[in-house]
Amino acid sequence: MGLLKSKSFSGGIHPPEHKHETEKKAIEKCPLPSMVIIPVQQHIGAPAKPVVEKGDTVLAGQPVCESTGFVSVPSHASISGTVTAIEQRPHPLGPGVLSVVIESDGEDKWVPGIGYEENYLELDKKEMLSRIQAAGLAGMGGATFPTHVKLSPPPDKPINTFILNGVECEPYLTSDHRLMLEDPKKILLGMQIILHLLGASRAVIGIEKNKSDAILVMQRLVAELKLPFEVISLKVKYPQGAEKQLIKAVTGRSVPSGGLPMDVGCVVQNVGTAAAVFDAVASKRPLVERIVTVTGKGMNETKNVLTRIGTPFSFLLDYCGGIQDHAGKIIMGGPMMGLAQSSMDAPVIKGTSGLLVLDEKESRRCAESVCISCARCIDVCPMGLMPKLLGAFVKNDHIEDAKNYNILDCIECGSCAYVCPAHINLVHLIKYGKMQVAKQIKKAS
Amino acid sequence: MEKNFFVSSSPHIYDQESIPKIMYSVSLALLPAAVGAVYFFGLRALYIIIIGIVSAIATEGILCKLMKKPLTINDGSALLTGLLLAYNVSVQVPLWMPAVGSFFAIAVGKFVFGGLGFNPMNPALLGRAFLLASWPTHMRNFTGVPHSGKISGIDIITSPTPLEVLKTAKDILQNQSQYSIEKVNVYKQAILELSDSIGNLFWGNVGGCLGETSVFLLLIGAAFLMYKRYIGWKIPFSYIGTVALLSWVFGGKDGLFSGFVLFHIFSGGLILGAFFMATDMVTSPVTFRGRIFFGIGCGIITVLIRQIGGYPEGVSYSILLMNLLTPMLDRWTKPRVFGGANKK
Amino acid sequence: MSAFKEFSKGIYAENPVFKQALGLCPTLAVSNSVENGLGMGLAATFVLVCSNVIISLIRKSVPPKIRIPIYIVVIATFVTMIDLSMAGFFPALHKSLGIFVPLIVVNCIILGRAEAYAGKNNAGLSFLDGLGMGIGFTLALMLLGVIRELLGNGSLFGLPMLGAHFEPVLIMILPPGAFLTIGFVLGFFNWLENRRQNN
Amino acid sequence: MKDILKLSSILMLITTIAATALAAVYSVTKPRIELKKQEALNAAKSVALPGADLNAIYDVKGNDKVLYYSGYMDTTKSNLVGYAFLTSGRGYSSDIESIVGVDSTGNIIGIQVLSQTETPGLGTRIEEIRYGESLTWVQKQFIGKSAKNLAVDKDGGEIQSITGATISSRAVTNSIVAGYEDLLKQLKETN
Amino acid sequence: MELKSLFIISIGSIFINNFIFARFLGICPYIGVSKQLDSAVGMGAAVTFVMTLASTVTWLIYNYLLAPIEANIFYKLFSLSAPPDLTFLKTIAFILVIASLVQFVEMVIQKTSPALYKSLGIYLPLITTNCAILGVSLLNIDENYLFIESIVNGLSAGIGFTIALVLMAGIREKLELADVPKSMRGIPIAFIMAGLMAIAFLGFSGLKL
Ligand SMILES: Cc1cc2nc3c(=O)[nH]c(=O)nc-3n(C[C@H](O)[C@H](O)[C@H](O)COP(=O)(O)O)c2cc1C
Ligand SMILES: Cc1cc2nc3c(=O)[nH]c(=O)nc-3n(C[C@H](O)[C@H](O)[C@H](O)COP(=O)(O)O)c2cc1C
Ligand SMILES: Cc1cc2nc3c(=O)[nH]c(=O)nc-3n(C[C@H](O)[C@H](O)[C@H](O)COP(=O)(O)O)c2cc1C
Ligand SMILES: Cc1cc2nc3c(=O)[nH]c(=O)nc-3n(C[C@H](O)[C@H](O)[C@H](O)CO)c2cc1C
Ligand code: SF4
Ligand code: SF4
Ligand code: SF4
Ligand code: SF4
Ligand code: FES
Repeated sequence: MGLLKSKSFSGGIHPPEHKHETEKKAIEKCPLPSMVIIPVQQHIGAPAKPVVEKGDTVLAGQPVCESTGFVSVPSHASISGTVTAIEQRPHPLGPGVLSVVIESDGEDKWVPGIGYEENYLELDKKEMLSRIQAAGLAGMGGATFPTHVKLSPPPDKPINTFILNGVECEPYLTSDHRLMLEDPKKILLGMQIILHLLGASRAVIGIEKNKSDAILVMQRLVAELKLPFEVISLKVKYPQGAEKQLIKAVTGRSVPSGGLPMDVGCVVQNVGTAAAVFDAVASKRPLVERIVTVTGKGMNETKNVLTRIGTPFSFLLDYCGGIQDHAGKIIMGGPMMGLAQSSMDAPVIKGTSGLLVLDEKESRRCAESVCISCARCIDVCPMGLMPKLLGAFVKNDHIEDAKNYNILDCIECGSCAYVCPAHINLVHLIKYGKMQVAKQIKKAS
Repeated sequence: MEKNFFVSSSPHIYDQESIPKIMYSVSLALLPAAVGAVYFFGLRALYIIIIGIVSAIATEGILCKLMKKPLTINDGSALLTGLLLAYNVSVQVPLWMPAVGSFFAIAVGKFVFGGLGFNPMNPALLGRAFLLASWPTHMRNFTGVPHSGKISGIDIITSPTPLEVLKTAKDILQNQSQYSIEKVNVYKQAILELSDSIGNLFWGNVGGCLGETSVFLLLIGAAFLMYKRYIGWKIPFSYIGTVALLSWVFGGKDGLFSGFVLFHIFSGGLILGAFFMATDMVTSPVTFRGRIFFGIGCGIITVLIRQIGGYPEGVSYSILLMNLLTPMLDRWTKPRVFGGANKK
Repeated sequence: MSAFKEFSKGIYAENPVFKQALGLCPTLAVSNSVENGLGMGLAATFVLVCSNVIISLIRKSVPPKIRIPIYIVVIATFVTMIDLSMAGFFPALHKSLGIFVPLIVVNCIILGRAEAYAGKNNAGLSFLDGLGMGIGFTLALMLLGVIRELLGNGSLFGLPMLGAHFEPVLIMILPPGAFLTIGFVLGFFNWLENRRQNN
Repeated sequence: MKDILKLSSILMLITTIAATALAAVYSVTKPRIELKKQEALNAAKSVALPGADLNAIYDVKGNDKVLYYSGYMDTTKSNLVGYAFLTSGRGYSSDIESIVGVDSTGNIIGIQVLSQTETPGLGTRIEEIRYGESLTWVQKQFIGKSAKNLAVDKDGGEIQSITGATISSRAVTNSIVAGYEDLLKQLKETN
Repeated sequence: MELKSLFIISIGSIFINNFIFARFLGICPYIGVSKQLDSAVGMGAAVTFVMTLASTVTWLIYNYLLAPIEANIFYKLFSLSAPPDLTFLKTIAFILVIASLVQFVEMVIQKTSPALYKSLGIYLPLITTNCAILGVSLLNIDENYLFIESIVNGLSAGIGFTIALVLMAGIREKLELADVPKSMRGIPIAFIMAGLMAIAFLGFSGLKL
């Protein structure tokens, strides 16, 4: 392992950052929406079960659905008011998902029992984890994996390194950046809890070089609080924030194909998750709000907004001056991995880091032509795959070949499709191929 | 009013490249050499280039129409193939030859495989090899006089190209007893002059195919393409490096390690081939190591054919032969998947 | 009627070269001129007809286990006969066909017909089958020969056809020309077939 | 075991029949083949030594190998026409073998290529008779020239090589020179 | 017999007079078994093996049983007046020997190495009637090769065949993903490809070793 390589990974791309639109904009608090939609599934794992009924009145922070297993988390009412419906509602990730709809009473009354407890660090580990689960924490870096699961690694997989993911390599998004600037202490204290839970010896905060102010703030505060954390500045390259690439950059270890970070003794959490862990453990505060970057050429105003989970996109967009007439595409998340929305009715969920509105011109993709084997996609793939071949295999229904060429290792980062001069939508093909492979595997077992 | 938003799979942003942009840039990069060709060989060079291009584009267009396929003549690849084909013939070929060559390149070299992106071998070089095998007399007629009047770049011999002079000289000097004294002396002199003619080789004032003579003009284009990252360093450098090494070792008339490296690099179609033809994306490997091996393979075959082949020209055949190996190279050099040994 | 069919099927519908892709090596090797093609075709036809007839005559007394070796011996016998006769009577042709005359022994068509037809049918039909297949093979060779010799040498049967200004496409009589020609001819027949099916 | 015995005897029987049939055919064709070979050689000899009586062309042998032929006008062996020798040179893709006749002063009086498998249309043109002519390229180029200092034009000689087939042309030319030198040596030794 | 001449024979048979691209021998398996790389490698290995073996055995048969030379066994055995000329049995003898050889090899492999049998064995019956095998045996005789030269020639011809087959298989697997016109798919495009490969192999023609 060369020394120079230690701070990054191989492959990757440099899309225009578009961070300047919002990176200097302080987080604004969004007014309460008149209605929120809380989907029972906002995380990877088993969906939660509703525990309220239509007509019930609920308080902010009150669970509206409960977890149905270990890999599952509850969701909470994010405002006080009346449950007006429990039905299929649009969801950012796709068609209807069972959701609890709450009409606001405008008072924002909270459940009792939330509040800072001085000696939270003395709590039992078990209690900490159950508080984290009860608070409904699912990773806020986008993948929304239940946090308490990640933080209770099996005994045969000791964790020695914890990495705080402050990379935010997706273009446009600045919510993590702002959080690091405006509430660094919460993040670090959350990180302290996580470290305590994992028993890891090394704690690293990874931040891309382009957020030098955040690096500075973090370094200063770490020193001030005398915490044993390293702050590492990373090369600006997409997808630096992807878990495996981040671990590689920080520790030099490669998560094995098909494996998990814990296989190499690492756990990665997003800065937002760390802050939420602090709230959950120290104040028993459930996860009912998050920071969303609203940005893009199609917006009238761009902002970083602290908003309640369940807030319909339309409300949030209106708060930012509404979309422009020539808006063409609304994306939940960043432009590289985010999901295009067919309507503005879906709500903000725990994993919503941004809303990006592109104008019509940006939204159009030139027609696809044929692959000329330029190998750009291969050069940039951070997973060492051959996207060109995967795409061709999927197109020609050679699913077995696709599997042998490790299609399942694709992290869907989009780098390949970004660089393809033939405008082939490789990620779409690969996603479809992965589904076919999964089907095949299922059939086989 | 409901607005319909675009919905598509991620990613939602792209860089600004496109296939036509790449193809036209490569054509642009070849433009200086075209100007050079006209300067050195006269207007006939221009006719040949135009005929090559027009025939390539017309073939593609007509075949698209006949096969009821979307018209692809605007993607610039047919233009490039026609241009490169024209660069690969001597200025003295009859004017129908570039037309036939382009036709073969596009129709047989590319179209029967499904068109752009699917052809396993370099179409322009196939066109050239087809012409060479069909009408070798015309193809090897290098008596077209370049601007300065020195075909081989040296005074005393009016024989074809510098490489050919070298080849004949080697033959003659190795079997001196069979030839007359004057003959041997002329070629001894020729060898000496060849070493001094590097300047001519560099600027392109020698006999040869239209587009291959001027190292200088070709390098301008190559530099532009490298800057734009349309061609990488791996194939050209490993190719030229291998030729340099091997011709230093084996290329000399005084035994091992006496080859005159610069001469071998600057003569023949090496620069054109290494930068513009071996790098054709469709027909070269896609992996890092694959490209290095590809270049090395081209280099070895080039020197082999130059040294002991039937003619003093190895570049086109070496690239074609390595094209055949491309799928295997890609297979053998599959990139290492992140965090895993390759399955299978 | 059916006898005619047994004969004619080999010529187009089941042409050994174009429809069954058999006997490819001699097809490619000797189709560089019409004359070679014709000579080779007739030699193969002779072997095909004779071996078909003999095999169908002895088919009932041949133990199945050593069927193939016996067929091979029969075929090889006729091949050697034609080989020797050609050497005696047409030395020039014999020379230009080279080892492809003895190689008729392993020509997939001949053993193929022995197995698929002569081993199961009576001598009369086997004769017709062999003749039809042989003629089909000969015609295929000649078709390729015509294309290749005309383009590659500007001549047919050695007689100049295309005038003094025609510059022969040398590659057509070189190995690549053989592959390319048969490739395109096969493609053309496929195309005809596809068109017929579509109508 | 019995089975195998039975099968092999059947096979043996068939093979024997076949071998017998072939032997019969061979006995008929062998003389013909020999004859044809002889005819071809004779034809070549008379091309190489025009004017010599076929019956008066004698093999001069050494170590059981024909070294050269000497040809006379008639069987009285009084009027020497010249000598013919076989020679071969490495062409483009084959060894080009030819028979060359020279008179006593070393002038070539006849020549014929006996075997070569050069590229059709290129190297094979050494044997080709151009449309409207009666001599092959080799005959046109070499007859009447001295077999001594021969060289193709590319090598500064007067033999016009076939364009696109210099290698084949050179092979023939150089093989004549070498063959002639050899002949002179043999002549010295045998006489 | 110098090493150099063996080297020349070897390079000649692999590249210059490649069995597929220049001699047109073994075309049927070349077109038939080049669709997949795995089977191409298996076939290539089987052919190479049998070619080498056949070259060896047929050379011995020819020179000790058939040829009218002093070494002829019958000549010595029966103290004939002159060596018998049995060359007219060449074809029949060779093909029978090859056929039994293949059978024998198949049996041996099956008995000794089931794994090898699984990968090679299935190709063996296919090559009995492959003209490349008989072809190389006949060529060895035509070219007057000595014993070792024949073996080297057989081995090299097999290697040349394998190279051609493997290259083709690699390309054809890629062509599976290509948009080849309907009428040209399958065998026609394989022939076109073979033609283009033969064009590239012209580069080796005329090599002077
Ligand atoms: C099916 C599945 C099971 C997982 N199991 C665990 C686990 O047991 N322990 C853990 O620490 N993380 C686990 N993860 C979380 C991953 O390590 C990772 O953090 C998550 O997939 C999000 O990563 P990403 O945003 O880079 O895609 C799991 C993820 C998935 C999808
Ligand atoms: C291509 C790609 C880019 C990512 N970029 C980031 C990022 O910039 N910041 C981040 O926190 N997580 C990012 N993630 C998610 C991380 O892989 C990982 O899931 C997350 O850091 C785990 O923390 P969480 O469970 O707290 O969300 C990215 C994932 C992928 C696949
Ligand atoms: C397919 C092919 C076949 C060739 N066959 C011959 C040949 O039979 N005889 C020959 O002398 N040169 C042959 N050549 C070699 C070239 O024609 C070579 O350039 C030529 O011999 C050089 O002579 P020139 O100076 O007359 O052009 C062949 C070349 C190719 C591409
Ligand atoms: C860098 C580069 C080099 C190219 N070289 C060739 C070439 O040598 N011959 C050719 O026919 N096309 C060439 N092309 C054009 C194109 O790739 C070619 O037409 C395809 O091979 C046809 O499918 C080149 C394109 C690029 C981008
Ligand atoms: S989307 Fe998948 S295949 Fe494409 S670059 Fe990312 S990891 Fe590689
Ligand atoms: S980037 Fe696109 S065109 Fe280039 S190799 Fe990959 S898929 Fe093909
Ligand atoms: S879903 Fe995928 S495979 Fe199907 S047509 Fe669309 S891009 Fe092609
Ligand atoms: S085809 Fe691909 S993008 Fe579309 S729904 Fe299926 S997995 Fe998602
Ligand atoms: S004819 Fe040669 S392998 Fe079938």
